[in-house]
Amino acid sequence: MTEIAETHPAPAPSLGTRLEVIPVMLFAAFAAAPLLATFSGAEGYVLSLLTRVMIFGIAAMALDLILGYGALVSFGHAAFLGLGGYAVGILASHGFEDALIQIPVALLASAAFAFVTGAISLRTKGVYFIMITLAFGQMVYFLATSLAPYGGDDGMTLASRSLIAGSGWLENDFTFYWFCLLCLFGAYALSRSIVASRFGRVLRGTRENAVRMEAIGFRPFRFQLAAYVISGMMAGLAGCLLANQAEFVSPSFMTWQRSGELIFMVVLGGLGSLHGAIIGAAAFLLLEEFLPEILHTVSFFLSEETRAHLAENWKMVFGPLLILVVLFVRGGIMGLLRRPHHG
Amino acid sequence: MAEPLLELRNLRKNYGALVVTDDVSLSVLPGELHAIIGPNGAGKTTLIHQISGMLPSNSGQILFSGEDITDLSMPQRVDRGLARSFQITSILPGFSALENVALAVQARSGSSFRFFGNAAQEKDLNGPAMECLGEVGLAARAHIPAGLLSHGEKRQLELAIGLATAPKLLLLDEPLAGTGHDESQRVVETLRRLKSRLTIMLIEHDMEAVFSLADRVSVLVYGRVIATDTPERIRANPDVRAAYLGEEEMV
Amino acid sequence: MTATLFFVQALNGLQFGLILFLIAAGLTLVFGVMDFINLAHGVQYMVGAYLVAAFSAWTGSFGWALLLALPTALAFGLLLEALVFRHLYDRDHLDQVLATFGVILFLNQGVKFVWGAAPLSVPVPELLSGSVEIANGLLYPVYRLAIIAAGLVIAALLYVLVNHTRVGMLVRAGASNAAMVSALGVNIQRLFMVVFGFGAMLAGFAGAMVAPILSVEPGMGDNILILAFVVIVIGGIGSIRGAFLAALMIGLVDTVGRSFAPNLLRLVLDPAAASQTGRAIAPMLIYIFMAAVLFFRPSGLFPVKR
Amino acid sequence: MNATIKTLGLAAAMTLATAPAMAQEKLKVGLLLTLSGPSAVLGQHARDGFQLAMKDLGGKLGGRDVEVIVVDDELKPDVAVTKVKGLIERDKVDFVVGPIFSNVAVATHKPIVDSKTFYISVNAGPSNLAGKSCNPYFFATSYQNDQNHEVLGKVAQDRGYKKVYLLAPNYQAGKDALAGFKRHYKGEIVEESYTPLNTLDFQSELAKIASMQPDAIFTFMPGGMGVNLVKQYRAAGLADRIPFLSAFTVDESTLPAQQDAALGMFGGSNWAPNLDTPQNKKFVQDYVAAYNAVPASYAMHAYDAALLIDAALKATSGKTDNKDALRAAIQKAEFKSLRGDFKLGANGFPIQDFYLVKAAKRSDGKMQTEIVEKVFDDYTDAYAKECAPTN
Repeated sequence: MTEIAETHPAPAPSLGTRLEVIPVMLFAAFAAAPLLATFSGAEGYVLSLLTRVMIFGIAAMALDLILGYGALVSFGHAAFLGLGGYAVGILASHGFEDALIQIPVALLASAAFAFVTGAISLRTKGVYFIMITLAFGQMVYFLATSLAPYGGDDGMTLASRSLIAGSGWLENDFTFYWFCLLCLFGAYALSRSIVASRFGRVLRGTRENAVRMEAIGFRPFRFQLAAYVISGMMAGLAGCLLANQAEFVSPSFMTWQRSGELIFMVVLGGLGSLHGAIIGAAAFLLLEEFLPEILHTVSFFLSEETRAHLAENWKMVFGPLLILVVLFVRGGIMGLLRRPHHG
Repeated sequence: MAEPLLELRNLRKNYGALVVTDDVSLSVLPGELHAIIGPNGAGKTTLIHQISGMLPSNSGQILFSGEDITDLSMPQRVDRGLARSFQITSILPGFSALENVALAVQARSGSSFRFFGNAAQEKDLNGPAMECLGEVGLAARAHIPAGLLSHGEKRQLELAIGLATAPKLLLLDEPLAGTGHDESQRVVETLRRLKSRLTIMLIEHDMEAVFSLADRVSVLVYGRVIATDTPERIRANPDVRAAYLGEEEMV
Repeated sequence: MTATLFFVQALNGLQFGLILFLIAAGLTLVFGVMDFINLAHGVQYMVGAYLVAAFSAWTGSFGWALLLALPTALAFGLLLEALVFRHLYDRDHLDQVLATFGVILFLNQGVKFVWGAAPLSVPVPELLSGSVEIANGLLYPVYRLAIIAAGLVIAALLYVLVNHTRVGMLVRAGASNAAMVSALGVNIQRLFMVVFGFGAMLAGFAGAMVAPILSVEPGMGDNILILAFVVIVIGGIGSIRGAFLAALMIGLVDTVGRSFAPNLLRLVLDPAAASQTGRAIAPMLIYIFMAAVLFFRPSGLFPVKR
Repeated sequence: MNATIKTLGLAAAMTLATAPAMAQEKLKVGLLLTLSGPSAVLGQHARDGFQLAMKDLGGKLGGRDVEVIVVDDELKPDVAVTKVKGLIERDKVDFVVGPIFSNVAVATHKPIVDSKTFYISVNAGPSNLAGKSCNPYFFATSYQNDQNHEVLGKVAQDRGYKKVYLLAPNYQAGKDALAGFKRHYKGEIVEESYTPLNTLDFQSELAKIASMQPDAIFTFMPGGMGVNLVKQYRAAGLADRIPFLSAFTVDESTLPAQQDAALGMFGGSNWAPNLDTPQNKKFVQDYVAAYNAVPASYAMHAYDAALLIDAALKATSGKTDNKDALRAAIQKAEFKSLRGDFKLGANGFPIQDFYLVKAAKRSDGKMQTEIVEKVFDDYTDAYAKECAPTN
C-alpha cells in the first residue's frame, strides 16, 4: 500500500530570507478588506463572509500542517472545530464568557482529544488512518447530538460573543474581524516557524521516508503525534472563532462532510504551502457563496426560470469544476500560481 | 582477543517453513572491517535488517558493546551507536544533500522538539554535516536536491548520512551496488579512509573490494555462517570454495 | 420470546450486512486492485435505486426494472470510468478523493435535477410482498428474506468468480501486486475496466434491491458509503472474504447493538440512565467497533499480503 | 489569490451598484429555505407555495412591487447565518421568510431580530422561540413544534388506547415530539424507542413492536426516515393490526414515495389539502397544476406568509419604516388563511384549529392527507404563557 499522500516535495519555506509575494499579498488583502466592506454598504455581510474565510483558513492550515507536511490525512478534523465551538458554548452557558478562559480550555480539550485519538490512530497507516480518524470524529459528533442540556442536535445560541478580559470588544464586527485576522496571522507565523524548525524538518523527513528517519535514530510516532496535537489545537481555536462568528454552536459543525470539506480546501489550495490552505478555504467558501449568483449572471441570455433553476443547481457546476481542477491543475491553486514563475 | 563490539548469538529468522537466517553466530571486533559475503539469497540483507532492528528475530541474541539489544527498536539501536545504509538507496529525495545529512546530525544532537528557529540555518547542524559530506567527497553537491543526484552520488550520500549519526559501528549493505567503475573506486577509497576510525560491517558482492578492504570475512550460505576468517584463509578455505566460490574464478 | 426476538434481530443484521457487502465488495476490489479511492461508489448505489424506480414506473414490473437497471448501471459505471476515473489511476489518493467528491456533488444534484427532490417510490413486487410468521405474532417480510437470499447468492457467485476463474485469479493477483500482473502481459487497463464496471453494477444492484424498502432520494448513497468504507477497512482492503465477514459483523453490531444495548446497560445502571446512555452509545457502536478492531489489527482483519 | 480578490471586488461592486437603486421602490423578501440535500423537497414546497401566492397577488404585496430573493441554507446553520447577513445587509430585505428546520431557525434568529428585520417562519417553531426567547420581530404562520404531536396524544387518550409504543429519532426534535405526545396522553407507554438520526432500517424496532403488541404506536420520523418506516411498517404486516399515529411522517412531501404503503395511517395537522373551503380548493388545484404535486403544509404556510405580509402592508399603506406600526399590523392582520380560522397570538405564533388527518388516494391517483376529525379548536401553544415580549 502506498502512502496516501505522495505529495510533490514541498520546498522548505525559508522565513525571512525571501519576501514571498503571495502570502504578503494575501494578508495585505485581508488587511484592506474591511475598507472595502465599509464601502460596500453591507459591511456586516462582507465581514461575516471574510471572517468565515479566515476561520476556515485557520482550520485548513491546521490540517495542512499534518496533511501537507506529514502526509497524515485526518478525516475527522471537523471534530476539533466542534470541540472548540462547544468549549465556548458550554462555558458561556455556565457563565464563563471570557475568551481568556474559553480559549485555553478549548485548546486544552482539543489537545487532550488529539493526544488520545492520535496515539491510537497513528498505529495505523494510509487509508486505515483516514478511517480511524473518521471514526473518532463520528463519535464526537454523535456525542454532541446527545448533549440534551446543550441543545442536542439543534445546537445552542450564544447570548453574545466572548468577552475579552471582561470587555465586549468582539461584539463589534470590525474588532472581531481584526481579532480573527490576528489569530490567522499568528497561526500562520507559528506554522511557518514549525515547518522550518528542527521539529518540522523531522516531520517533513518522515513524510518522505519514514524508514530512513528511523534508521538515523528518530521515532516518527512522537513527532507525528506532537504535530497532530498542535494541528488539533489550531483547529480547536478555529472552532472557538466559528462559534463566535455564528454566535451559535451545533453538531453540524462536525459532520464528516465538514471534515471532507477541510481536506478539500487544503488540496484545492495546494498541499504543503500553508497559505495555499487559506487560499483554498477562500476559494471554496466564496464559490459556495457566489457560484449561484455567478451562474445567474452569466446565463443572462436564458429565461428567468431557467436561470433560477441553474442557480439553484449550482452544485452541478461546482462538482465538474472540482474534477477539472484535479485533472488539469496539478498542485491546486498554488500550483497554478507557481507555474508562471517556473516558465 | 578484545571484547567484541557486536556479537550475534544463534540468530534466526524464518517465515513459516522458510528459514532465511539460521543459527548465525559471529562477532565484530572494535576497529575491524568485517565483511559478509555469500551468494544471492544467502540472507545477508535479512541479517543486516535483524541487526539494525528493522526486522525482529525469531530467536537468538544480539549484543552490542556488551549490552543485549535484541528487543530494542531501530531508533534505540541508533542511539547506542549502530548506523546502517540501505542496499536500495533510501534517502529523502526532496531534501538537499546537506539537509539529508544535517537531519542525521540533528538526530544525534539532542532535542528535535524545537518549534522555532530555522533548522536550515543552524551552524551546529550544517557544520558537521558539511564535514561528513566532505569525507565522502560530496561537499560540492551539498545544495542539490538529493533526488537529483546521480546513483553513485546517492550511494555516497548514504554513507555520509550513516557517518553523521556518529556511529560506533556502521552496517553497510552493498554500498557499491549499481555504481560505475569510477564511482566505486571513490567509495572504496572513502571506506579505506573510514576504516581507521570506525568499526564497519560490510556486505558486498564486489570481491575485489571485499578482499582489499576487509580485516575478516564471514561467509553466509543458505542463512548459515560456514566460515569466518582473514581474507587469505577464506580464499583458501575448501568449504567456502565448494559451497560458494565453487566453479567461480577467484580473484 | 427473547430468543425469538434475538433471532429476528440477527436476521435483520444479516440482511443489513448483506446489503453492505454488495456495496463494499466493489469498493474493496476497486481499491485493492487499482489502489483507487472511489468516493463516488455511493452514488452508484443511488443511481441503481433511481434506475429501478424509473424503470419500474415505466414497465410497471419490478422484475423487468431490475433486468433493465443492471446493464444500465453497468453502462453508467463504464461511462464514468472512461470520462473521469481513468484519468485518475496514476494520481495520488488525495486527487482521487477530490475528483470523486466532485462526481458525488454532480450526481446528487443531477438526480434531483432529473427526478426532482421528492423521494421516489418503488412498490414491493407482488410476488414477494407479504410476510411469514416466524413465531407467535412475529412476522417477517418475505421481501427481506429475498434480499438475504439474493445477497447470499451473490456472495457465493463472487466467491467462485474470484477463487476459481482466470479473471478472479488476475484480480486477486492484482490486489496484492498490480505491477506484477501488468508485467505478465495482462491488459491492465481492461482488467481495471472489468473490475470497475463490475463494482459499479454490484453497488447498483444493492441500490435496486433496497429501493422497495427504502426511500429513494438524492444523497442516499453518502452515509452508506461511509459504512462501506468502515466495512472494507475492518475487513482488510482488497479482501472479499474480509469484506463479507466485516459487513455481517457491522450489520449485527448495528442492529443487535441498537436493540439490546439499553437492555444490557440496565444490568449495571438504573433504567433511565441505561436508556439515556444506550441512546447515546447506539449510533457510535460501529465506530467504536472499528476503532477497536484497528487498534488491535491496524491493517484490518484479513490484510491482503503484499 | 488574484481571482479571490477579484471575486470579492466584483461582489462588492455589484452590491454598490445595485443596492441603492432598488431599495426605494421594491419590497424585498428573502426566502431562507433548505433547497439542497435530501430534505430539499420541504424547502421546495415552501418556495413554490410562496411563489404561487405572489402570482395570485399579482406580484405585489400591500400594493408594492416585490423582489423575492431565494437562498439555500444547505441545512448548515453556520452557513445560514452568513447568508442571512447577506440578505439583511446586502439585499436589505424587509422580511425573511423561512426556514424549514429548527436548528437553522435557532441559529439565524439572533442576527435577524437584532437587525430589526421581520422573521416569518413557515415551518420551524422551536419551543424557546415561542416561549422564553420570543421576540417581537419573530412570527410563525405554522405552529409550535409540539402541537402536531399533541394532537396525536389527545387522539390516543380519547380513543382509550391503553398501551402505546413511542418511536423517534435520537435528537432534540425527537425528544420534543414524544414530550408533546405525552402532554395529553395519560395511558401506559410500553417503550420509548430512540433510533439514531438518519436510520434507514427500522426492522429491529418493528420486531420489538410486533413482540410487544401495543394498542397503537406514535412516531415522529420526518423526511426519508418516515418513508422508510412507513414502507417497512406496512411490509412487516403491522399496518393493519396496530394503528399508526404520526406527525411529520405521513404528509404530502413523503406520500409520493410512500404511496399505498401509507394508506390509512394517521397524522396530526393544522390543515389538509381536502379542507373544504373555496379558497383552499383553488390553492390546491392551482398548485397541482403548476408543480404536479399535492401541496404539503409547508406550501400552505408559505402561501399564508405572503398573505400575512400583504395584509399587514395594506394596513400601513405599504410603509415599512415604522417598525412598531408594521408589527402591530402584522399582529392583527386580517386575511383569509387557507386553513380558515386563523389569528396570531401574543407570542407571534398562530392560534388555530388542529385536525387528525389520514393518508388517502385522490381521484387522480396522487396521495394526500384528509381530515378525519377536528381535535383542537382555537388552540394556543403551551409555551405562549412563558413569553413576555419586551422591546
